[in-house]
Amino acid sequence: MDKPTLVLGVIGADVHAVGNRILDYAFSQAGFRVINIGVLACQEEFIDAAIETNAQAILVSSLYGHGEIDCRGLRQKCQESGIGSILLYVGGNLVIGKQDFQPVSDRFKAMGFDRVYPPGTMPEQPIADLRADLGL
Amino acid sequence: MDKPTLVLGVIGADVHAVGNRILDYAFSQAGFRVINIGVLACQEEFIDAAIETNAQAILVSSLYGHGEIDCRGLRQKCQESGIGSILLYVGGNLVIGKQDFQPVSDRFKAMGFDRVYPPGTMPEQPIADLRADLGL
Amino acid sequence: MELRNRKLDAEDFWQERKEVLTQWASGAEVDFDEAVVYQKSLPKHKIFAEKLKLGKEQGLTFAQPRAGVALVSEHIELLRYLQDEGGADFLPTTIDSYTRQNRYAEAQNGIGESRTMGRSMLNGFPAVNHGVKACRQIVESVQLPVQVRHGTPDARLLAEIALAGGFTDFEGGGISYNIPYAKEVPLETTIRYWQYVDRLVGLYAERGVVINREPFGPLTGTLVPPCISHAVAVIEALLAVEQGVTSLTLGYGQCGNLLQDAAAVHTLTQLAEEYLAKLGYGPVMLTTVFHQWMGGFPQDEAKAYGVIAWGAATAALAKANKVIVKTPHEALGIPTKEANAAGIRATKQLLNMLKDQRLPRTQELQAEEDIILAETRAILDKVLELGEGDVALGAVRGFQAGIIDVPFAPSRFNAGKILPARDHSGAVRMLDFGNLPFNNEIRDFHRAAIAERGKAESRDPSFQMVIDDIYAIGKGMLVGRPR
Amino acid sequence: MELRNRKLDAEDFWQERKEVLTQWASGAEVDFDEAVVYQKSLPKHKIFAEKLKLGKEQGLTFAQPRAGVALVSEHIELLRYLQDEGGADFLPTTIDSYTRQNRYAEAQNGIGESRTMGRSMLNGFPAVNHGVKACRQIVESVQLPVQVRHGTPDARLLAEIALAGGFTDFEGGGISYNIPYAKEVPLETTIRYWQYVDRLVGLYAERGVVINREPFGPLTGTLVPPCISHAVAVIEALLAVEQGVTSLTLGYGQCGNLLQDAAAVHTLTQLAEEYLAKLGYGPVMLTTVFHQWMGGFPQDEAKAYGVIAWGAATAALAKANKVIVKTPHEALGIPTKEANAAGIRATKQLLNMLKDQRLPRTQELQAEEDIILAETRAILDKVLELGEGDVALGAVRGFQAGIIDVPFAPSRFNAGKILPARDHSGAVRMLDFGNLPFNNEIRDFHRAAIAERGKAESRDPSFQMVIDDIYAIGKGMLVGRPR
Ligand code: B12
Ligand code: B12
Repeated sequence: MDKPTLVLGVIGADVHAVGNRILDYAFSQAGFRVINIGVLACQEEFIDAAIETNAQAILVSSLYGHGEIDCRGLRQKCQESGIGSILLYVGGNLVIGKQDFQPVSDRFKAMGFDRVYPPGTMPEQPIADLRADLGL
Repeated sequence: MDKPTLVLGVIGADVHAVGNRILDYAFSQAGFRVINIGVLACQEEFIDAAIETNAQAILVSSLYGHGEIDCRGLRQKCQESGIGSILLYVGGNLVIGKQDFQPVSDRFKAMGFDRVYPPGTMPEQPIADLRADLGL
Repeated sequence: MELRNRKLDAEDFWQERKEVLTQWASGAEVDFDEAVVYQKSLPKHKIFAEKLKLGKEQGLTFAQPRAGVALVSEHIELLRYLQDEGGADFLPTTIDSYTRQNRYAEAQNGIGESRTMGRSMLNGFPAVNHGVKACRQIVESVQLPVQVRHGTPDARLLAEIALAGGFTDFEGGGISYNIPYAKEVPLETTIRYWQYVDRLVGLYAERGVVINREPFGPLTGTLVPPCISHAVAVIEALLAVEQGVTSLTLGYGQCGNLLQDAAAVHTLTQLAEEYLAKLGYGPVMLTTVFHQWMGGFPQDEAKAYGVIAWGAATAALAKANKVIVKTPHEALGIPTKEANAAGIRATKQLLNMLKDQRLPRTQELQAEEDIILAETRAILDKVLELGEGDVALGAVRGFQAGIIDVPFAPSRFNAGKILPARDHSGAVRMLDFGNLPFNNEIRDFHRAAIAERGKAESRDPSFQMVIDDIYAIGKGMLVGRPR
Repeated sequence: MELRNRKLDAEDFWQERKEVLTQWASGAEVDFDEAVVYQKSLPKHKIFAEKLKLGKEQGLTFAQPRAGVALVSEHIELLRYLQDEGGADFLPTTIDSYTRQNRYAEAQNGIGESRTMGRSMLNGFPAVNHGVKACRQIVESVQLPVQVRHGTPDARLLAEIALAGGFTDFEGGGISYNIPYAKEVPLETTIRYWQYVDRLVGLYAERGVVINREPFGPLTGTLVPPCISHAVAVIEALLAVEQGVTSLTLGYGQCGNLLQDAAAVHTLTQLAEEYLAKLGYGPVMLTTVFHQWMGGFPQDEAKAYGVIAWGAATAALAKANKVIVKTPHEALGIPTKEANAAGIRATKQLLNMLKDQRLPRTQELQAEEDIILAETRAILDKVLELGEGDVALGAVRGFQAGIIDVPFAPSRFNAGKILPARDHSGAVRMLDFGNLPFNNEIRDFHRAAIAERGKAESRDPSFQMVIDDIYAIGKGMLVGRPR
């Protein structure tokens, strides 16, 4: 069986590269094919990469606080591009300031994300989740 | 005119001696006659010293947290001993734990103290107050 | 009977013990043989001396909070919280001030009031009133070694109950729990009381139960020069070992200048070993405990964290075996369990980050060590001379003569003549030597250090400088500069 | 036109300027002559360079927070709070990330959203959108010097507006605001943009207005070895001075090991002076800024205070001229003003307590300084060689060749080949040298240091070690020990 494929990137005008580098390494080690589009990635780049590589999931990072603005409409664009049901995960420091995580998670779920991760998530968690969601 | 006299001491099973030493020095420098009965002083010692020296004020310190228990009834004892209207000041870390000061102050005023001082009071404040209260 | 540093006579001890155990009802619960069995049943990870030894071998600095409330279940909840949420390495049981003065009736009253008011009306845990079983309940409810911390001039009954209760470490000493904690109790009396406590620990040791003993290093916590607290620590070590104590943690309270503090930690066990050997005692297990700044704290919690962290950093760099942790509530009142745990976590962050870093040995550090060594030896040698070779007698006569003198102590058996003040870099020096038996070299060193500061501040050294230093850390500085 | 480290031609500059000022409407507000008059009207205590000079003379370490929100009045309120409640010595205006990418339309959108939502939806202050008058309003509303802090590869318009707006210090540089902050922007381009900024500062200087410039020292903030950030700092100093900059603060991000960090601070201006002299530049005013740990923080606030305090202590002991302060909210999000002020107060407690203490000079410290000097010189000499004596060209070619290489940088113009890891005592060493031009002596030193750690951890050094180190401080340690 082919390795399951995921697209990884940091959205918007965000340049935080360290977590991205670690997620790349950890998901690769865990047996996934990682298409890493890196930092400063716009929604279109995520979608194009997913279509090109026939990916099963898109993992969006946002650290710098503009996550809410940057992520809006991503699910719609996926639908318009014909990959409407692709798994969408998002994590990092999604909003500005120290906020309760539950409402933040709810807001991002309402935007169409399947899973939303709080600051400081270690790779083990999303790796296990992705395996579960893909039925591996 | 004679120097105004005050009795200074630390009440109860309390041994905190540093603030007492500084208050002694500061009030003496400010022109008061200071009768310092030191730490581990019981209510009777305060009253006896005040009567003996014909003092105008009693300054009670309580640092260690048992102030509420230790200070109860002091005003009554003063009244019983015939110095019912002597000025009673109290200061230090009067209660156990970090508490709002206003209710603490109210409780001690209700016990009959004329002035109640929060933790970290510098000597300048009570010196000015005592001068005012004694009409100096 | 005149005081001597000599192992208490067995007959006398057991006689005295009967009387001690009747001081409060709970004394009846104590059964030495049964207590030895109980102590032996404790797992290794709950035994202070065992964990200290392990840490010493591995070069670790352990963190321990202070904590105690009036009621048993609340106290257990508190300790568990400090263990689980604070990440403490050792746990305390801090005793309330009535118990410390043997006022058990008032303590009982405080227990009652606490039940009524729904909050602790005592500033610690009244272990004597609660008794042996309650102590064991505590020990059994947590996973770490627990120590009794107090300030009790006459702690004989407290020790009986605490050790039978499964505590494996007991703080205090005949000097360190008198001079800063009492006003009218003669030193002879408390040294004699503590011979009892140490002898009790010795009896446990003879039965194979090692209880660690910890003289209270910081004394009044306020600008105590290292040589003073070191002299007291060494004397109490000598007194304890004579009674059969085999494991000792010697303490020192942070002064704030990194070099002086590191030098103090380094020289503490060195001096104890030196005098133990000199007086013919065999080797015992010695460790050090560093107390984060024990004087007035800043009220602002952020600033308090700064002070706490500096204490932690110094402990780690000086490689103390244990550090006693302050809390962000220090200036205001007994901390909530949350504030207490926060103090531990801030401390442990530093301990972990600095675990493998050490302060390089330098001339400056050596110089600080040398001066502490010279000063402490001067005091101790004079004490032994006054005591005609007997350190118990020497201690009493030494305090009488002001040969040892603790600044700001409430006791009238303390001369109270020396005046400490910081030098320009914040090290605690002496402005007035009182009767300390220092030679001219040492005196000149202190005078020069304080003169340098006076010059920098354009003022003559005086009591005002001392006052400024007392307030300084609370006001966000180390050296109390002119206002 | 090929890139050269040569003062921009006046004609070209003014030509380019016209174009820059049309990039956003607010550019029209800028009038250089009027701006010079405005800058000259500022009182001394609001001028960065003046206060830095004073502090340098007195051996002080100043504290400065980061802070910026979307709307003018909220931003002013924030700065006033940090001044009054935090006790900051210098104030910042941190610019939002859209502005940093010159996406002024999106920034405008963020301003709108912030008004609607009643909370800042931008992670900083969009100075270009708000324009010159708003900047002056800020400067006039506070009593301290204010600096623009950002991360903008093309900061030409931002600089025009900020300097006309009365800010007296401007952070950044052609390398330090490219490599960690951009992905696709060639280094030639940003160095050229920053020649413009430096030339603008030079023009102010020629008119008697000293604007301080501060290259961004920490780069990616994550395990950056001192020689890398020092090399970048020196290159940016050379580039700035060529354009007429007369006052520079060079930066370094804390790594966590006291000796390495102190050595880094000590060598930073030494190296800059050395290379400035070598390339024939006259003396300029050089100061240092130490950034409290710039990598991942612990989420727990008490632990965060520990990290903050250790940064403050190191800055004070190393005698940095300024320290940039983190907050107890660091791991979670942009801090509230309360958390920000608390970080400053904790920091200042330490700065004050350690003001008059210094780290003694030792062999160990000297050895750390020597290795940083040797490494940085190796890089810089190779850069100059590659650039045929021209440092601008050399920088571009050096990055191309991996002669300078920043770990974890997002830019594709950075080789990304070196791998840093901590040694046993937490100093940042190199696990993989990439193409760094190091001789065998230096390489052996690093290999030995990392091997020692590997041995202590019974594992072969690998990328896993690097990952463990990245997480370590966030998890309460310094060295990422095997889990
Ligand atoms: C030094 C110290 C000690 C030393 C005291 C040495 C000695 N013999 O003097 C030692 C180590 C022995 C000690 C012991 C204990 N301490 Co203590 N100690 C302190 C500490 C750190 C500083 C006190 C000090 O010297 N301050 C400097 C002087 C100059 O200030 P001051 O005492 O506050 O006095 C000034 C003002 O308050 C004011 N003032 C005081 N009284 C009065 C009265 C009047 C009328 C007026 C106008 C003004 C006034 O003027 C003074 C001069 O400016 C404080 C915490 C702090 N403040 O940081 C805790 C503190 C007072 N201690 C405390 C406790 C609980 C104890 C112990 C029970 C031990 C324990 N559980 O840890 C024992 C009690 C012993 C006993 N029986 O009393 C608590 C009290 C808690 C509470 N109220 O909720 C405190 C607040 C610490 C804490 N947060 O837990 N302590
Ligand atoms: C290092 C750092 C920087 C470096 C980045 C260097 C680089 N190019 O990578 C520099 C200094 C350049 C920088 C710049 C800025 N930063 Co920054 N930075 C940090 C810091 C300290 C650490 C980030 C890091 O590397 N962590 C280590 C890695 C391993 O963890 P991670 O990134 O969190 O990723 C892990 C998890 O979150 C998770 N994860 C991440 N994404 C995803 C996605 C999915 C799907 C899943 C499942 C999991 C997941 O897995 C990762 C691996 O465990 C954080 C604060 C912190 N965390 O302590 C601030 C922080 C992220 N930065 C912040 C800000 C605001 C900025 C700036 C705007 C500057 C400023 N105002 O101070 C600029 C923005 C630049 C830009 N345009 O993006 C804020 C964001 C605020 C917010 N969200 O409210 C933070 C939180 C600091 C703060 N409290 O203010 N920063």
